[in-house]
Amino acid sequence: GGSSSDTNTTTGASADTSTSAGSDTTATPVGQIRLGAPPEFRNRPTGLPGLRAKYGITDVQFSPLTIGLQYQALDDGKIDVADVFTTDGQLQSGKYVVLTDPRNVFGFQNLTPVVSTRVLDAEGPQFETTINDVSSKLTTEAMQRMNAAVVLDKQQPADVARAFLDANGLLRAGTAGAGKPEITLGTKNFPEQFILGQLYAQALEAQGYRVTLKQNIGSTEIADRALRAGQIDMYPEYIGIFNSTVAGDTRTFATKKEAYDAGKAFAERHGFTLLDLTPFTDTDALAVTRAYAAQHGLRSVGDLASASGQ
Amino acid sequence: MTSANSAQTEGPSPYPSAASLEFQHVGKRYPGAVRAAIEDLSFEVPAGEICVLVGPSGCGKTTAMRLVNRMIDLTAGDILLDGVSVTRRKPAELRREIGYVIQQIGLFPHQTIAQNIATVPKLLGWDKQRTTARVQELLTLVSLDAEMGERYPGELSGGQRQRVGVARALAADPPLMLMDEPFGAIDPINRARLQDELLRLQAEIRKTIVFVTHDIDEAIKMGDRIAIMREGGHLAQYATPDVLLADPADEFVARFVGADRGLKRLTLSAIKDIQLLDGLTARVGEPAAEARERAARHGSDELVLIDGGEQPIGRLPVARLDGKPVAVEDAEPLAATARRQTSLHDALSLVVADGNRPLVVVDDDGRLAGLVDLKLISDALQTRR
Amino acid sequence: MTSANSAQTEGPSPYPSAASLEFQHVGKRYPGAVRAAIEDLSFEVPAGEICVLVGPSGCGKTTAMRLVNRMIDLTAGDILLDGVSVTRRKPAELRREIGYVIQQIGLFPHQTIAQNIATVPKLLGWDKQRTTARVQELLTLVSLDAEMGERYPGELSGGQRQRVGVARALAADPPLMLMDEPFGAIDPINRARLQDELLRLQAEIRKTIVFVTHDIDEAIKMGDRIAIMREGGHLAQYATPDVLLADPADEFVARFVGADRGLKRLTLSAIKDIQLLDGLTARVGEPAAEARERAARHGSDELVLIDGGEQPIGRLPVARLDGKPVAVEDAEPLAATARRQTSLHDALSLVVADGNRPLVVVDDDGRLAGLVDLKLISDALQTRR
Amino acid sequence: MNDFIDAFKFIGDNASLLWHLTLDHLALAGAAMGISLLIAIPLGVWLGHLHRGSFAAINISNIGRALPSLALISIGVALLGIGFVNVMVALIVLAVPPMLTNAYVAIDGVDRDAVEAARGMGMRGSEVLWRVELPLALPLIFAGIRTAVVYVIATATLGSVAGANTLGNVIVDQATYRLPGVIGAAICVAALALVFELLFAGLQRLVTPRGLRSRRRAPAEVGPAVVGTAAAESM
Amino acid sequence: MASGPVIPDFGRGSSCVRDNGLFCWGWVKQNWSDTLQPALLQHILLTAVAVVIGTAIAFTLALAAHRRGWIATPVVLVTGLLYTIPSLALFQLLVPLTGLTRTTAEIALVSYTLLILFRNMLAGLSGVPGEVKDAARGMGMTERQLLWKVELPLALPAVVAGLRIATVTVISLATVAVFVVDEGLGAPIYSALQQTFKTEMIAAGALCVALALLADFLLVLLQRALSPWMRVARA
Ligand SMILES: Nc1ncnc2c1ncn2[C@@H]1O[C@H](COP(=O)(O)OP(=O)(O)OP(=O)(O)O)[C@@H](O)[C@H]1O
Ligand SMILES: Nc1ncnc2c1ncn2[C@@H]1O[C@H](COP(=O)(O)OP(=O)(O)OP(=O)(O)O)[C@@H](O)[C@H]1O
Ligand SMILES: [Mg+2]
Ligand SMILES: [Mg+2]
Repeated sequence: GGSSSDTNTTTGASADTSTSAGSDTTATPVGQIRLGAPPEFRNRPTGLPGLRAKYGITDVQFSPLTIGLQYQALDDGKIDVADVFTTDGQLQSGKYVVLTDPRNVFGFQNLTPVVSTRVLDAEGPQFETTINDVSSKLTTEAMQRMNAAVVLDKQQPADVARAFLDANGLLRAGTAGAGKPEITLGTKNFPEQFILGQLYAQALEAQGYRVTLKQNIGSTEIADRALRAGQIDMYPEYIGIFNSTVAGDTRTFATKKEAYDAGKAFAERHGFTLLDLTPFTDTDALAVTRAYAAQHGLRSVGDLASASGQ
Repeated sequence: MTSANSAQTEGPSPYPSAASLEFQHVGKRYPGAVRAAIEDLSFEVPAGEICVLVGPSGCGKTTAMRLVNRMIDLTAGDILLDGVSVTRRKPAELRREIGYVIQQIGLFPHQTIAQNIATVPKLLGWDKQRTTARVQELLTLVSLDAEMGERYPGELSGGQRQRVGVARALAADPPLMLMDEPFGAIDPINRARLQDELLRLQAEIRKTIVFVTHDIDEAIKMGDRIAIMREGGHLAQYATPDVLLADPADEFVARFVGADRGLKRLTLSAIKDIQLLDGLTARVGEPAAEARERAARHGSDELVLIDGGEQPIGRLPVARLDGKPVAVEDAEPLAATARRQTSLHDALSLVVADGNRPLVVVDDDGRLAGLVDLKLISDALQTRR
Repeated sequence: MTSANSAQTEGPSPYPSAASLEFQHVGKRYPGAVRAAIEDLSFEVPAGEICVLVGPSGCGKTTAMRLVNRMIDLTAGDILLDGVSVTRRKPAELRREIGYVIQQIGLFPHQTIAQNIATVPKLLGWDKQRTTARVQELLTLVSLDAEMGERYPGELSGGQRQRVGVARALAADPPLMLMDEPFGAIDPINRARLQDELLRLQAEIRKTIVFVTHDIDEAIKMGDRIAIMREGGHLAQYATPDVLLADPADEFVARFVGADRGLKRLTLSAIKDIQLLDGLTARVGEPAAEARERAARHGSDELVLIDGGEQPIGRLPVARLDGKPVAVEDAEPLAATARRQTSLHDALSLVVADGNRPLVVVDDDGRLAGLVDLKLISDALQTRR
Repeated sequence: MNDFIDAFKFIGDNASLLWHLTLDHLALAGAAMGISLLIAIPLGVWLGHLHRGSFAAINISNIGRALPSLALISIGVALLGIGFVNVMVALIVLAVPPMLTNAYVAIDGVDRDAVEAARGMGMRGSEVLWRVELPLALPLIFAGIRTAVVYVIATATLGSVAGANTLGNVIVDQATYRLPGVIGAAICVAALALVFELLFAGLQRLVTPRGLRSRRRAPAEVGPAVVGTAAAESM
Repeated sequence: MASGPVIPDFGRGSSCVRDNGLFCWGWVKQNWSDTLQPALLQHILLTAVAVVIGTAIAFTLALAAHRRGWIATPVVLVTGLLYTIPSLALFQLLVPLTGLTRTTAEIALVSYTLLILFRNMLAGLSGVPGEVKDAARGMGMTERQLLWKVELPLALPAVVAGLRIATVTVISLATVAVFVVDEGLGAPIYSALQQTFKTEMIAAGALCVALALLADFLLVLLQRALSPWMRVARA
């Protein structure tokens, strides 16, 4: 599965360092784990309950943080372990180690463009292809790098997207979109979404489609309402969130495919379509500082559990 | 006899318009009030006179006044302005034709003095230069320099504000002025000044003025006629100051005007209003016999010694007249002298202070005009019924 | 002779303490002011007397007063309280021993009348019941009923507040009271009432009082001594009201006390202060000859007819006395009668109003006390230098 | 509309979460208010007693209001890092001005005649302050406190974007709690603010000396004081 | 996968930006025209609209209350209630009714101006001395003339004072509007917060403060210009 390979790549980067770390320092035990995450992490299955169930991590001092502040908190030493997203640009800084999640607590959050089926038909097959071509290039590494460029280097999402599409030959001009109805593309309210919006929009425009981009329309629900209300024709959503929030289906899926199929099924019934998943998954993950990882010899969430004597 | 402030009703007036005012069985009960503030009030103010309403607090003075320009509406009777009922007029229009000065003045703090004065002319839609001309005229009238026009009320003294208040009320040359305790809030010294000023002004403009006060002395000083009111707007007496002081209608009025009403009455007239004693003089150098003989003829035991220029030198007791011709050193110096415009009140004061000896009166050029003695003064009081 | 408000300095006082006050070459220049508000002021107030500071606005009255209790500090000279320099005392302590009434009263709106009055006693740490006792005492003293004690200042009339202000200043029985235009803001009628009240009070408590006003009549009425001040705190004259009116030191004072100072002086004394004419009476039924003979003896052309009860019936012109015994119908009715406590000012008024004929004075029981004529009155003025 | 129904459902279901957040919320507000009181009231009273620094004292409240709470908190994050302390500091900065201004205006505005009389009767500076100025100024001072309390409780909500725990956590995290959650939390915050507003309104009436109750104080007067008093009584 | 993505160099930010320095001028210059300036303009627009509408409403209410006294109490109660609701909450409470639109933002902002403006306008109108009104009537002004020639001019200082407070308040609160519309200076502040990007927080925050202070200052000038007599009265 692409997703597992993705996780490997990330942690692979950290793995070698931690081996070296592990070789010369003997892991010292962690006391109570100071974990920072969005408030709801406390009660949602893909949060503390999951960690407790699958890794037996119980002794946690939990400090709720709004998204975006975890890295600051790690840097300030206010917390030891942060709940992050696997595609966060900050992870590119190399300051942090993402702990692998072999027991799959956090599920799958590969991205799928949600499109109103009606529009999809109107726009013709080329439309779908164009979008899927873009999606297929979006690996975790790529997404992290682009996020980093925007979040850390303050590059404009539009420029970043253009550069990426260009480098991957996705801007080659076409005429497929000529005369096709204009479509409205919405994105949710955080940087990764801005980038995605730009990626799809520019790729489409290159093919001659007329696209209006509505950035930052808000949370999943808002986006979902907007789509049903026809205010937007398409927006990029994460399969896990789609299932839980839009479809209200909170099962944990064994594989990425199961999750995707569940989502697709629901979508069909409600008049929209989920296009291909991206390689990258933007799941929650536990990250620690490189130093902390080295000190306690951490690679996976499991290590964390044992290191904290649990 | 004429009264000291009779100037108000003499000579040609530059202003044509002064209206007569008549209260006809006027009654006013405030909504929700148990008893009427004014029950049945009737009196008439001839055009061009000052009528002072005076009485204890709460007797209905302000009420009566505000009925005239319909700040409040009467509940009985009628009020005629130049024979026309005020109830027939639109309040706003009526008020523009009636000058109104309230105790707290109520200048507009956000407008310059000039703008304040120009209020009613503006309301009446006078054109610009007529208004400005009028404002200048009024400033001089109330003796404020034109420069003041640009100031704001906040920059004026209490007295100056009062004058502006009067000027503003006069702006449209109203035939009737209502003044509710216009000097109530001012200290005695400036108060007297403003009173004199208003009298001087009235001598010029000759308006019909209704003037409210609860100070009887102010009433006596200002009024051609005084309406003494008591609880419930009853008219205790309505008469000229002189009559009021001469014979008060009842106990209430008598107490209100004061035990010294006799002396107060004297403030109403001046030396010039009475016939002076003369002939009681001796010239320096004339034979003693002549002088003594002249004194005897007047049944007086002293003469006034005058010099060649008729200037009084001093008193000459007949006793001092021995054989020699009359000489300067025979005279005793004069304690005080009076002028023709000195009020009889002050004259009496001087006489009494000088042991009841006749008071020497001089003309403006300092020449002897005659003598005043106690008898003349009290006679004045007798004759003035 | 003694003055009408001499009561202030007679009889034993229930309150021991009254301090003498002395200004010694006092000077005060306000910081940043070009000229001194007070340049060189010296005068002395004997213990238990009322000293009135009077003068035009801005002459330094308030300043002089505030120097005493060190609300402001003097820049030259010294002020002695009972011979001790105030500069030697701590201001706060000094002020607790000096009653201070400011024009605006300045009651504490958040405290009841009782609490207001108790302020200084509390500061001095009096015990509870002594304080409450004192408060009751003071409420009666200024004639407010005890019930008032529980009210708040907001619930009192202006006049009542004034009294509370005085009571509060008196609370700790201070030997010295400072009163800055205490009645300045009150209408003439209530003002007179409060003045009389304060005089009555002073007759009891006999404090040393420094009283500021700019109304000369108030000064004359209230003061044992009057300090007339002019610009820059100069003392134009410092004397008893009588002397002040009798011979003003200069033109300024003369103008300030007014042209009718002679008459004003008469307000200072009452009929009881002078020797009345007697013997000028005729009894009903007595032989005409006797009466005529008695009149002739006094060189008078009329007598007062009295009945058996010594009650005056009327005037009896000698001319009316024919052969028959004196009869009631011979008498002319009396225009007016006076009582012993009538002031000479009012007496003169009555005499003059009655054509200078002698005024009949009766005792409280209505029996003839004697007669007052012009001569007696003006003699009173002569003798009082 | 049924969003609101869901909102109340949410409140019911998450009572304990909301309750804990409420406690955190109040802890934050309380801490900020406590410190602000210690700074603002003494300073304002002292300045007012001396009748000094009126310009500063009166205009500070407007400047204080000019500081956007969100901006302040974010700048706080930049300078102090995230969390309780930063937000508390921000809240203090916001709470001090209105209280300071009111305290100043209140004391400075005490009837000069009363103060004059007090001095004249031999009260020392401190006695004048305690026996006359403070009692008379108390209602207005309290108006300032009330203003600040409500303001702080309201603004604490934003604390959650800077890592402090408040009811705002729910409001700013729609992703998790969905719209009903957000609205539910909003309702709670509004209620909380209102409760305290009323509470302090009551207290204010309590501390008003009886002698003053009859004469009601105009909310704002023309003149420079307006900015002060109005400022004080608003927000 | 054979065709793994080619990842180009996206270009790096200045070192200051990369390690999130306190304040990076370079970034501000770079992003002025496409981030800060538009946000600033939007902010000004948001504020202006809110204040203008608020003034209109408050004015109408104030006039009504001035004529019929009883109106004042209910109005103060309602506007006071709106005022007490924390901005973050109010914005969210409106979402179900008016959605995530500019309208929502404006409604909330306007509702915050009402209390201040209404109270100051009314205070201004009822602050006109009785004797002045009496004199005006006595000189034959109609009620309408009295209102326009006397009462309103005299109320102006109080009104403008209210305007100052309202404007500054709105400028501050408009930042919170970001939770409903991605407009105004709140947007850069909030996104910076999410990325804990100090420069942007400080820059946007400072802009907001500056805007508020400037607006306040301009209104003071207006106040001066509109009430020349106040100066002399104070002098
Ligand atoms: N607006 C009003 N409503 C009810 N009663 C009133 C009103 N104005 C005056 N009164 C009552 O009418 C009576 C007369 O009042 P008015 O003001 O005319 O007396 P005044 O002679 O002017 O008293 P002052 O000398 O104190 O001005 C008083 O008893 C007063 O209480
Ligand atoms: N605090 C002050 N600072 C500077 N100058 C002052 C001060 N108080 C009074 N003056 C000046 O000192 C002089 C005397 O003032 P003071 O108040 O003693 O006069 P006053 O006789 O009490 O006047 P009024 O009768 O109006 O009360 C005046 O010229 C006044 O301007
Ligand atoms: Mg009246
Ligand atoms: Mg004075």
